[in-house]
Amino acid sequence: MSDEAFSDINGNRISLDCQRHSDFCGEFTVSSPKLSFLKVTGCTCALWLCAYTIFFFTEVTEVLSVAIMLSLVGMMGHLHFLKIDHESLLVIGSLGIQMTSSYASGRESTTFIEMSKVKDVVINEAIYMQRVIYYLCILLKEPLHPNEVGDIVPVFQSCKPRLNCLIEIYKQCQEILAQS
Amino acid sequence: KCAYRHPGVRWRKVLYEPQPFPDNYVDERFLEELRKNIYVRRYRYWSVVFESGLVAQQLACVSVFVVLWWYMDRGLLTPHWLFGTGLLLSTVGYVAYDLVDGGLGRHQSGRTRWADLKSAIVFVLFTYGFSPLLKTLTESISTDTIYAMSFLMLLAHLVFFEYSTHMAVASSSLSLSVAIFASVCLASRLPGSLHAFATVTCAIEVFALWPLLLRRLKSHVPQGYVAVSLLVSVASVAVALSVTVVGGVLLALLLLCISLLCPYLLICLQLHKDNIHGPWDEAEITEDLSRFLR
Amino acid sequence: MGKKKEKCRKKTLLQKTLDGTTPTLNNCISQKHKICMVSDFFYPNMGGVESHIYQLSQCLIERGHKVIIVTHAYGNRKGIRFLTKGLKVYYLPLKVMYNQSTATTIFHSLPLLRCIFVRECITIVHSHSSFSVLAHDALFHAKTMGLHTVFTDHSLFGFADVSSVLTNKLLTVSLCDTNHIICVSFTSKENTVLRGALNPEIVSVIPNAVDPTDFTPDPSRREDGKITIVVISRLVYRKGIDLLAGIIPKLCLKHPDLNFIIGGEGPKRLVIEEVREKYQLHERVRLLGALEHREVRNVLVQGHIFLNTSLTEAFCMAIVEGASCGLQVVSTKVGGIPEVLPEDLIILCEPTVKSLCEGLEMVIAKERAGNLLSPAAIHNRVKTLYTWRNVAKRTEKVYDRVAKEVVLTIDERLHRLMFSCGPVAGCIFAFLAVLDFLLLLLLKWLVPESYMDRAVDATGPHGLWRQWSLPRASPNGEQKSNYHLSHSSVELLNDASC
Amino acid sequence: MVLKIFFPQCCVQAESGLLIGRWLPKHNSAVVLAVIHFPFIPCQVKQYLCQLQNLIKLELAIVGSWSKAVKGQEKQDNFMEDLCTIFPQGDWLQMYSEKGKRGFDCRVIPRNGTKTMNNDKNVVIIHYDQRKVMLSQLHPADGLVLGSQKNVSELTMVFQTVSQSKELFHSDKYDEGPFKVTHWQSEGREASIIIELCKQASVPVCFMINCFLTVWFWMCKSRILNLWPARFVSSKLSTCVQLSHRAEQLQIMSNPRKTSEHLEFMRKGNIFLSFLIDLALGLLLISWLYRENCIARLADMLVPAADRVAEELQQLLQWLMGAPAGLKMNRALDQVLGKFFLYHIHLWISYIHLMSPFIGMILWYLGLSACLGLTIALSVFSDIVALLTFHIYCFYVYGARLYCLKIYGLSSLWRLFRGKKWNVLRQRVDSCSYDLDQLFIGTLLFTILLFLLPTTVLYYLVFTLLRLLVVLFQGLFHLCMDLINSIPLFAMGMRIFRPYRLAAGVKFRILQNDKERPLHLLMEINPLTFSAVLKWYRIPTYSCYPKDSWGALCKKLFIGELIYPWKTKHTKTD
Repeated sequence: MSDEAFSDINGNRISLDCQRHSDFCGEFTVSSPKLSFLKVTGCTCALWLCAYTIFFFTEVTEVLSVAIMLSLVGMMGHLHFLKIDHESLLVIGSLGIQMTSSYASGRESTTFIEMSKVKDVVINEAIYMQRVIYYLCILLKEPLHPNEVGDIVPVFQSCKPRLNCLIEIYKQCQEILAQS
Repeated sequence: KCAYRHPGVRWRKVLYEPQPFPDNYVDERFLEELRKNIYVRRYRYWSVVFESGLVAQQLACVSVFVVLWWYMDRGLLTPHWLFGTGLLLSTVGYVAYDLVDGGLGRHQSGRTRWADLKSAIVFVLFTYGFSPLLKTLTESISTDTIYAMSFLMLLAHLVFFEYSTHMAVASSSLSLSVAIFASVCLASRLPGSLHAFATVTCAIEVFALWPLLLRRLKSHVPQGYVAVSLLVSVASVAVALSVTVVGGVLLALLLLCISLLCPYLLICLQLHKDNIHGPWDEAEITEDLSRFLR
Repeated sequence: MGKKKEKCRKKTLLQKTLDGTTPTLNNCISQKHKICMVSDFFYPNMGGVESHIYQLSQCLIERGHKVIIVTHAYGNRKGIRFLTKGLKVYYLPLKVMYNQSTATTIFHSLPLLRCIFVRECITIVHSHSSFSVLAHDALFHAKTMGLHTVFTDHSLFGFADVSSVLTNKLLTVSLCDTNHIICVSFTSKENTVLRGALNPEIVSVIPNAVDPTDFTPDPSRREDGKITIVVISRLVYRKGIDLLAGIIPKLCLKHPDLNFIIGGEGPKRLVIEEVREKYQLHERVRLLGALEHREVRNVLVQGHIFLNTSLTEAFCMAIVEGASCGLQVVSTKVGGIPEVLPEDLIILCEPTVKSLCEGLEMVIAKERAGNLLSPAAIHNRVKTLYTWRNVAKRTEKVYDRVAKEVVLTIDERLHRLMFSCGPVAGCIFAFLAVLDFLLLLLLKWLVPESYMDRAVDATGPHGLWRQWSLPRASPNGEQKSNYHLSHSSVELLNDASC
Repeated sequence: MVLKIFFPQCCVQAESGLLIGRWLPKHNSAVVLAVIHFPFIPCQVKQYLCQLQNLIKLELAIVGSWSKAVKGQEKQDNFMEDLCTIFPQGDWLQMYSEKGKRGFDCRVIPRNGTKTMNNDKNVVIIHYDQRKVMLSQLHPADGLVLGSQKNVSELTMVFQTVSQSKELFHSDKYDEGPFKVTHWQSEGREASIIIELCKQASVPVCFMINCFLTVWFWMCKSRILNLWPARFVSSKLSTCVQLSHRAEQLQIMSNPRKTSEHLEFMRKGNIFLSFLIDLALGLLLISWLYRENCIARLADMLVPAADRVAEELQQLLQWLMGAPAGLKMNRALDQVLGKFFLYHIHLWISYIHLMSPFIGMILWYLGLSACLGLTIALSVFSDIVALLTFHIYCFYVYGARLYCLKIYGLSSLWRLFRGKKWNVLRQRVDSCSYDLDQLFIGTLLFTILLFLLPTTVLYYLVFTLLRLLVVLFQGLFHLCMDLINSIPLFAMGMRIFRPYRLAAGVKFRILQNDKERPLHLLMEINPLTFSAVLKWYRIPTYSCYPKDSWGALCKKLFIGELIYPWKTKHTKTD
């Protein structure tokens, strides 16, 4: 049970929480920073200001209501579909690996990969946007010939932790995989 | 300094044996194979003039054509007359064309008189058939547009004309078609369909047939060529003068400049040439390799 | 997400890192350099430059330097790959414009290159080939970032036509403030010095090399009773294929026992085919098409004579390979070719059909008389001449020298640009340099270097690769590393295509 | 290696007894299905097992013993150990829950009776909901076909085991047996009596439909309909296409065999629902149409509308024959084209007026087609539209052909103009030297075509725009039809009301962990996302939109190739 502070590739502070339920089962949760109040208020104010200016020139009251609706809906949408609050990786020895990413609205999307499909968990380098970053990923077996590497499933896609954080997780994953 | 650190050892421009010099050593024989201006050609003035005559020639032809069109536009010239004289001249030219080299060229190309007659008939018939259409072709387009277009086209004709056999931009077919395009444009401005017909035939004679004859003259009887081109230039200036004095003078000046001044400039500028040659130059293939394929 | 995925060789590296011996990431030792080779041309593309970069990097790694390679993406080969001995290659997703060289807007490659330079803590940027746009971009940015720069010119260029005038101006601009330039032959040095208006002191001559173990003679493969002439080159104008098309019928009509083997692909293949059809030489002139790198030797050893008809060459690797396979070399006397082989191993001719035919006639006569050098003898002569280890050693000297120099500060650089590359171009590029500098500042503000993870070294002083090869490495790791060595080298061979 | 025990939630409260289950030795896990309570007679248990085994083709076994927390723990304890000698197959699980503590312990006694106490650390007990697991259908992530993988993964095995052992669950806890068994009990059958009746009724209905269909298909196959024009027309009329599509679907739906395959079953359900919706909407439409006879009004509206369109077109043509938008066009050609098209419109109007008296009646009968479903009605309507705008289509075709011809001629003449020619063998442009007369005539024609081009282009442009308008209109109808045809309503409903039926996978939750007891996980079913549902169960339809991309469409428009609303053979190229 350790909880320490790391930063993601853009320098925002993120926190890593490693829980070892037993020596072949561990859960790693990386939680990205909360939605900054300033930013939200900024966006809303900007939107409303625009709406008000439009209203000022064209006396159409609908504009305002539409703007309010927009801001509300946008906020909802953002929380429900975009803003990921924390991502967690549950590794259960000889059973499988489960990736959960839970959104700010509480919505959770989960994928479970059986251990028989998993080849390995590794840290990769990749070119992402205009830079080169490290990322943790799960290598799957080629379904037909099992000692080939098939597909690659990147983990912690939304809050991209930096290398030192990844290494923490990587070490423990490797322990668990070695255990089973 | 490396030289006298290893007395006696002389630097050689080879890579295959280790030498006691640093890699960035610069010998005094560095760049000794550098050569300058080895391919400079010495021109003789009159020969250049002779060659450049063709340009002036073509310019003169164009101006003649334009002036003729202007005459017809003004109605100073009846299409029948133009067509008749054109026919006459071209038959004369045709005969001359064969006489110049004693039918040698015809023998080589193996082109029969029947073929010549056929193409002549084709020219005439097509032009005659299309002339009414030509007349109505561009009536909805403003005259200035037409003038501008034909001017550009004639310019293009002058640019792309094949003055000598190996030229980068030259393309005889393009220059010819451009000229015909221009002539059609101009013809469509004339009052009657017969005028159009006459103009286009005239264009064929001036732009397609005349250069053939001229080239042959140039290669076989140079004196004749000089005489003819002088004649044409003078004639063009004369007719131009009859239209506008300014234009005529300008044309005369232009012709003189092209045929006399430009060659002189070329020869002067030769002195200021400075290009570098050395072992790094890409060797160009001089001999004609296409014979292996033919 | 827009990730370019990479084959999974990273894992073992990190695994070793985490088993105790974590390498100290950002300490830059003075003797051992951290070198970044940049060029548009690299495997899977094939050619002189490509193999030069690859072999040089391998030898430098052997000598304990850290080397990475940056090139553009080839097809779906994007992202980061590891080759033999942990040689790390970045395949950047840049648009390819014209035969395999990327399109440039000078600036758009800065962010990625900066990221790479920083995370690999590069000290020396070494660009290759003046045709490669990426190489020039990298030079430009490296200077802006205050790194040492080295440039290797592999090609000759004339001064005659307009295009060469422009390209020479560009070269002048990009070389005027480069620390050191390497040329592959003295001719190439003279050419480069003239083109770049450079001080010859900062131009070193380091020839290419071939791996003699790859090119061993094997006379038994020759078809006896026949004389075979081998030509291996891209079938393009610069390689003088038109001359070849002239030579083939002349000689074939004269000598009924003469065969030609022609390896390589290109637009001029048409010409050769036409000749072959015209003279009914289908069974005597074999066109092999594009050759893979490993096939080259097997083709070479089938011949008696190696013919090279290039119209311009800085340093012809092909003739060295031919000679190394024990063939008698006949070549045109252009560019740096005279410097490459000693007189008794090569027959030099003028670049005309006539002269080349005479040269070949002479060799054929000798062959008939049997007083040519034996293949083994030729091989033994050649194999000591050019080795990659030697090249690496000499290149290392250049690096040492460069590392001692100081990089121009921005104002010095501007001054240099303005006053050594002509009034117009100088000012333009000075302006561009300023823009680049500003862009760099912006990037530093947007993505500070502290946000970038330092990459884990595979090669170099603390490279993990050599740590595996030590016996104390766990058998698991050992076996894995071996697996990767073999795997990647196999991959190399697969990618290699002539 | 960790031992995984899949334990049904319903058995947690069960009395002590024996665990019936299945070993999955390949994955080193055990699936517990039920608990047999004390007291029992071993031989009976054994034969009960045998019955079960040849009832459901699975090698079930007594995997271990289960003891509820009661007094006299240890006595029972070693009694349990003795049991393992009675039922000697595989390892022996010994599970016992204690008072107060939720979760329970487990000890594994390997087959060779040496007891190893330490290994109860690496045992995972995974609780699962028997009912959900039994009913759910696992969808493999990599789009393989259901249940056709080579190496069956662990979860699939578990799911199969549970779902195959339905019969075990049928045995009710109230009916008299030699002994009591605890497992999931269905509170009565899932479905009510009505469903049963429907099932019974469905067979004859299906049979009737089949007979009807056979007749229908026989009619379709008959000689007259397969003559060229008939077939061509029917392939172009969307009504016919839609009808045949529906017929095929009916055939699929109404084959009386019982569907075992999951996908097939879902398919039938989807088709059936889409049918129902279609019919319902159709009837709605009819009730609206025939209430205060909208039909008649529609008919009265239709003829004037067509007239109106024709007049508009006439005015448009008049405008084109003048100097439209100040464009300079060749007057002669303009006049010719304009007259031609005007005459065409005149023909068209007279044709309409010929038709006008019958239109009302025709519409009335056609309207009835809506009782076959909304889609049919829609397709009929789109066909009517197509027929009523036939003249626009004709104009478009003329314009396009003319334009195409011009463009082609110009492009080749342009090459001649530059002294080049298209080399067919090498697929490239070579330079070639033409004769004088060729060049001359070519240039003459080029000039003429060039000056005539703007006129043609204008006509082509205008009529293409009109055509596109019509196509767009029809496209909307086809879109609606396709929507109704293809949406898998049944699967959607199932996803909404019984999410566990369609499983994308599973997810685990940590129930309770303290270090000295085995780990308890809860296995829940991860339902399919809606997009995945669409992907899996979308009803295949004849796609009605042309296949080519926007770029290709623009290219076609530019070179004057004809475009159609329906999918034609040669548009599938890109």
